[in-house]
Amino acid sequence: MDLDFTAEELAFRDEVRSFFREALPDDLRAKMIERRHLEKDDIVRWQRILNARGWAVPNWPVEYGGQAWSPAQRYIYQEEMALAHAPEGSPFNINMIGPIIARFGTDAQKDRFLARIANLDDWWCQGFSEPGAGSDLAALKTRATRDGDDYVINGQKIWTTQAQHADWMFALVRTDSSGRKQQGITFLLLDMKTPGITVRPIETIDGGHDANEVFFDDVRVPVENRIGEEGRGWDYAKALLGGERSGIARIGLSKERLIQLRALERDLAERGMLTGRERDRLRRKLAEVEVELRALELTQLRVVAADAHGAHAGHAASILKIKGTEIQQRMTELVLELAGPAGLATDAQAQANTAGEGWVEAAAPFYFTMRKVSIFGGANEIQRNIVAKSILGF
Amino acid sequence: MDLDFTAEELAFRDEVRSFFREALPDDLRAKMIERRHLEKDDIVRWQRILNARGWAVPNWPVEYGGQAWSPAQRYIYQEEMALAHAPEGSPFNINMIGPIIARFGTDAQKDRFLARIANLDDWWCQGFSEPGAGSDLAALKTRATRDGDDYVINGQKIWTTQAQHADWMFALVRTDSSGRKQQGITFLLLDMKTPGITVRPIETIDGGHDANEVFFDDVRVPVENRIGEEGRGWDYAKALLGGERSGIARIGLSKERLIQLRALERDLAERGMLTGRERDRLRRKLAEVEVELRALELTQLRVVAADAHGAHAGHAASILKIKGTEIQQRMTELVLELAGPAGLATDAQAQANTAGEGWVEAAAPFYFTMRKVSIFGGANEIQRNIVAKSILGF
Amino acid sequence: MNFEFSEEQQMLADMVDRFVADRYAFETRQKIMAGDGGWSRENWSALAELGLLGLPFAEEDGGFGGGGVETMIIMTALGRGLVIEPYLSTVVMAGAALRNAASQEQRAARIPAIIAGSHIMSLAHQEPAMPRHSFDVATTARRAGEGWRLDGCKISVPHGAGADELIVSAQTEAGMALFLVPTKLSGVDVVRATGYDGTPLATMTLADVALPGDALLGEPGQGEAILARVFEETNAALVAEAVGAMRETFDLTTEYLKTRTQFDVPIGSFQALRHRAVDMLIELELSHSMAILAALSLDLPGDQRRKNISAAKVQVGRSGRMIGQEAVQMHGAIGITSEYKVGHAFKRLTAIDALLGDADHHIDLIADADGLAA
Amino acid sequence: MNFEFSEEQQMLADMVDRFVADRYAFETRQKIMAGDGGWSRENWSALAELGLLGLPFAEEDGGFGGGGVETMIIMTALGRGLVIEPYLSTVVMAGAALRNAASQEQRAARIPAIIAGSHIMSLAHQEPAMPRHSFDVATTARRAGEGWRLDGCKISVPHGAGADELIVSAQTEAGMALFLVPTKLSGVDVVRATGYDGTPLATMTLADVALPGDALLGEPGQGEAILARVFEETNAALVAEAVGAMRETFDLTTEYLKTRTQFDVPIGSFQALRHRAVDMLIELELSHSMAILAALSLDLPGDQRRKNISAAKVQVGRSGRMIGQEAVQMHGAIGITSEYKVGHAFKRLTAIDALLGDADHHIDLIADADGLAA
Repeated sequence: MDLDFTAEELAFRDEVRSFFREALPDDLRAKMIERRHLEKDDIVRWQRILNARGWAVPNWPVEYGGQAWSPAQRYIYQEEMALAHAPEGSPFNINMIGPIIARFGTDAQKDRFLARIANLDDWWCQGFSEPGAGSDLAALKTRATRDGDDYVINGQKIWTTQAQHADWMFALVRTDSSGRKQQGITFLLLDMKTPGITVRPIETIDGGHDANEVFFDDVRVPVENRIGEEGRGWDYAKALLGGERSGIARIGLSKERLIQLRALERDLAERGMLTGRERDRLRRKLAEVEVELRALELTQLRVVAADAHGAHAGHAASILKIKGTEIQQRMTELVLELAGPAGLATDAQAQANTAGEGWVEAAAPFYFTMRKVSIFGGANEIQRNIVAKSILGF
Repeated sequence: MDLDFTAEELAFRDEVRSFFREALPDDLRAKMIERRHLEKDDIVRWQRILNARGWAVPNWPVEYGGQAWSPAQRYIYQEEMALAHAPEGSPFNINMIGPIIARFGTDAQKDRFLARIANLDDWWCQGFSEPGAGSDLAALKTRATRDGDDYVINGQKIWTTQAQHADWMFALVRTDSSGRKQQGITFLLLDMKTPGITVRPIETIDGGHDANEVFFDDVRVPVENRIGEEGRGWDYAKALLGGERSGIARIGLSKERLIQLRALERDLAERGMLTGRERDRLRRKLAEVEVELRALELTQLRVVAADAHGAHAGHAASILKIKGTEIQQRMTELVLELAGPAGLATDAQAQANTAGEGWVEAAAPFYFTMRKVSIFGGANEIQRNIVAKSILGF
Repeated sequence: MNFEFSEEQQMLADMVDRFVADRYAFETRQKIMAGDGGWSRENWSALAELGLLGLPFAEEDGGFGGGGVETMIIMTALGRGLVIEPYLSTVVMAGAALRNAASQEQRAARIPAIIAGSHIMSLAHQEPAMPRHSFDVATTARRAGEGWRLDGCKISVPHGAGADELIVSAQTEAGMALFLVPTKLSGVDVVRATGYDGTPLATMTLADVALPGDALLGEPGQGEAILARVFEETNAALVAEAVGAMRETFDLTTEYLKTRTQFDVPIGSFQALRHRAVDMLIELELSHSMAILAALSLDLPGDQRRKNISAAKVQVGRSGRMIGQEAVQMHGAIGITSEYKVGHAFKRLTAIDALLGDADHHIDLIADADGLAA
Repeated sequence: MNFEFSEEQQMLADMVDRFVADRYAFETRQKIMAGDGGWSRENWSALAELGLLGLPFAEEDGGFGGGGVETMIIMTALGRGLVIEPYLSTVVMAGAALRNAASQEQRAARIPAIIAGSHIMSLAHQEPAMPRHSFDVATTARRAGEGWRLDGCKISVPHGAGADELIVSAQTEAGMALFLVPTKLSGVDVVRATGYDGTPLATMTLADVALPGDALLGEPGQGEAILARVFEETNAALVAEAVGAMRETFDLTTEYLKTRTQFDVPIGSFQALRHRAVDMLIELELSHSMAILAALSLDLPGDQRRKNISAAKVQVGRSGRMIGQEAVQMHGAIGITSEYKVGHAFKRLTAIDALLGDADHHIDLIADADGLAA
């Protein structure tokens, strides 16, 4: 038993670290540190830098551009990326539709899409959630009716992240309503330029516009854009959702934030903005969350190591997700607490109020937007249901 | 709107306060302050002092020795009793079986029992819980079969508090298994000296022996000892359990404990047993719990006032119970924290360890035993079920 | 001991509830916020016509002589509606400064106009790089003949941009003092910002602003004492507002639990959510009790008054966070959209905790005072 | 990075698990506790025969040279069984003092006997009226010729009553020092008490106790440094023991949720309880991870070692309380009876938090050190 990385892993970490340090454009780093909004172009730019290095899609099969990294290497890669303040890239492209097409797609689909997904030539969005089907994903109602070589789609998706940027959508649609609701779901790829698709932005409480409604009005999708068999979409979606375990707790991100929190606390204290007792209280809170984060990191590493040995605890991903999101949310509370009443103003003018400290006006939006991490990607209630079933057997 | 007691209420409070101060024997007060175990005789002695004053059973109808006090007066009485470190007396006698007999008993039962209950000539225990029926009280299986003028009882009760002292038990027994489980339950009064009754003590983790199992082996109970009608026992039990709302949160008790906690903290600090930062931390925790206690006290007073106006929120008692027990338990955590590692030793020898500070060795048993307050009297989960049904309607 | 409203208070409650119900549907509020200035002068006039702007002022000043309970009634209703108009700034906060420290002439020149709805005021105290609970302002006021010259910068002034006059804290040679500063004066620059809770804020710069002698509120050196009192009254009002926002949040959440279906049943049938809803209700009821305590404490002696109001602020700080977060979580994605009221209530509850001392700060005050008991 | 046991470690784990399974059924434990002395010399001999008492001692001292992981393995298993024998006192705590500070002669005179199971030792440091995390003892050691004279009173000495020899902290002119004190010596009085967790404790008084020169462990003035190291090793062991007790508690609770029926269904079908059981599992897994961290930190440089062990103690302090309280609550009344294991695990978890610095204390240490990072 030991917690040390091997010499090879350390060498890999150094390689990744120095690459990130050199390759990440300064303006992107600055935006990330101040938690400012990233434009689509920012993400694309970075993804292409990674792709040129061969690291855009390390989790994919090697034949499609992936890296045959060990779980430890993937963990290191993600951690270093976060600590370097590098953007994460599009999870829809990298973690979701890419692996799905690589695993379940036809050769034609692979040829057509995979390289463009990796290079972010096509920006993908995920069409799963519907107004009547949130945590109960399989209750979706958007219908696809076969008409010759096309499916004709009518219905609505909601909470579609960054659909406003998207060139393509992967979507679950209902092709059959006769059986159990998990049956009769089909997995389709939609060109977002297809006539009949309307995207309506949804503003979120942090002032952002990442979420959208997407309406389908007789949208025709060629059958060749179907993944796998008709009616088996639920299986493909489940494969996709259960896929990634080494990054789900977002340890690297939280570590980077903790470093920032400590620096902010020190800075405020040095400038006389905190009383001794306020400082004492904040430092205790930081220590509390750091202990939890360290414990979660080690738990994550245990899962990573078990994965490397081929041992899988079915509910591990859910536990990592629950605690990881709780820690992320706890940290946003602490940022908000550090900002204090000066954090009330969140628009451009606020900049003037806080001597150019971008983090102050970003604190509250960050707190508000991060409420979503315990809702999206399988709400924490759903994760608890999964774990409970696993430990109780019913 | 005002929070002041009326002049009459203030006069009443003074009267109660000076009575408690003068009438409570010093040895009892000392035992209570150090949370030492009270003997049966201690409780009996105090109850008779109260009874002599006419205050043993203030919640009963006046004709049986009660006082026609307003809810505010009852609240004051309970609060003063706690602040005076007076024992609470037997809830089974005073709050449960007395009111039940007064309301549902025959004249013969009233004549036979009520005065003796008030004077604690008879010590009563409650035979409700069974091994297979905890929170699901109505699932009880102890059978009573009619045989001439007797019921013949077979079965078992459990968690019977102070059955070892009891002269009588009021019990729920099953006289019919054919319908819904709430039906077919009968409410009986059992002389504990009846042949066939065996009491086995259960030791609890605080080292106490308050709980018991009680076994019935062909125990004959005359039909005249039945309360009300056969098969309607569930209704009488419900009337009993929903009865008392002004004391359920035990505010007075918690206030008295908070005063003690503050005194202990000050004393330890003065003797150099706490560092400045430990002190700061403890004082913050005391302030936190005091705010909650004050909020609960005012909530209790709102309920008391609404009761006086005849307005009843059905779930108010459950809310008071949940939060009241949480605060009581929180305080025992703080006592334990104050005791520190010196609180490890809990027996007589420990006395030598802590310079005669009885509270130190009592801290841990108090913490352990108080886990029961969220379990007994309708577990907090059951209380939450009740409130949820009330607010959601299903 | 009496928790019932008087007949007049009940009429007041009904009136302000009706105002919110009739004029403050959530969609209306969103339109008001998106409009010029971020709040509605029309609504303000309506509040004036109802007499609500005069409530806490003395009868001799033209008001109705209302006390803490009346303000609690109004603020609770405004909290339910997430009302964005400058009631807190003008009537409660600036109003408290006038009530507690202004001369008869100063009051006569302003309070009737406030009551009529034609004079908007607020308080400008917070500064950049000022410790959060400090009275130690960098803004200066120099004697200049009969009058004063002010220099400095104020931030996060609630409703500062639409205000006619701001009460500004500044250092004089004799200690901190408060000044009445018309926003139209030369040298005053007010730039609008927006709070995350929708409150229009302002940044105010004062560059050698000339004020007459009667712009001084109270005496030099009295600023801290006046502000402390103003903050107490404001906190009592904020606590009541929070209770209104919490009750609205709780009602919306239970309604959602009853009507939203997942896995073919209402989500309110899931026991984990049911129990959490009960915990929300408990927090709400405790907060409600503490809002009453705060309202009834305003006339108590200083020490007990301060402690009670601190305790109330602690309770709503803790409860508001819990209720806001839980409501959002139980709603799921809809809870974090700007198109739904719960997210806005969550933001306002977050702001209320941050304003004038968060729960942790007030716990420290209580701990320092050896607890709540007298 | 490797979280697998070596083959030898796995064999050790299997062996000690089997010991607990075979000899430490809950009813057996209760009988042992009720018997003379409160623990079983027979079991102690069995542990000696299995070689477990020699595990952490160096091979040159007759031990097996085991490290933190081996102690973690043993303590986790003992924690599951709530084993009451003096492993922690003798092998971990007194053992650490001998390993870290004793001369070759001192070790040779004791460690083989410890390994053989014939020498019981413990540490006597705590005193009445001593601040809880202090090294500032009132017990004194005066030079007397070649030897020493000790006076003082020690409390809460774990397994002190059954011990053959106690390591006693005392003030000398040159600072605090540790002394090896046979309990049979004239002037030594050891009176048994009982800890709420079942651990036999003792109060020890020393009245002009004469000790030879070689009773001194290390040098005068080194006592604090030695004790600090001893407490670190003990805390790492306590953390592992806590994880064992938590896992047992969790397993018993999930078993109860599956089998206990109320309202005609297993109580594990109630979602509120299901979700709380999941939170227990999360706490357990986090604690397990931190026990590994503590075990692997014993050979790190001082600063990082101390912080990691403090972090682990924080985690098990918090998790142990949560798991213990929740397990009792979900069991209902049976959870607080002495006849059922869960209540005893709850008590031991409570004691572990209280021993050698509770979670709050260790959080302070981490905060003072600017966090866990090097």
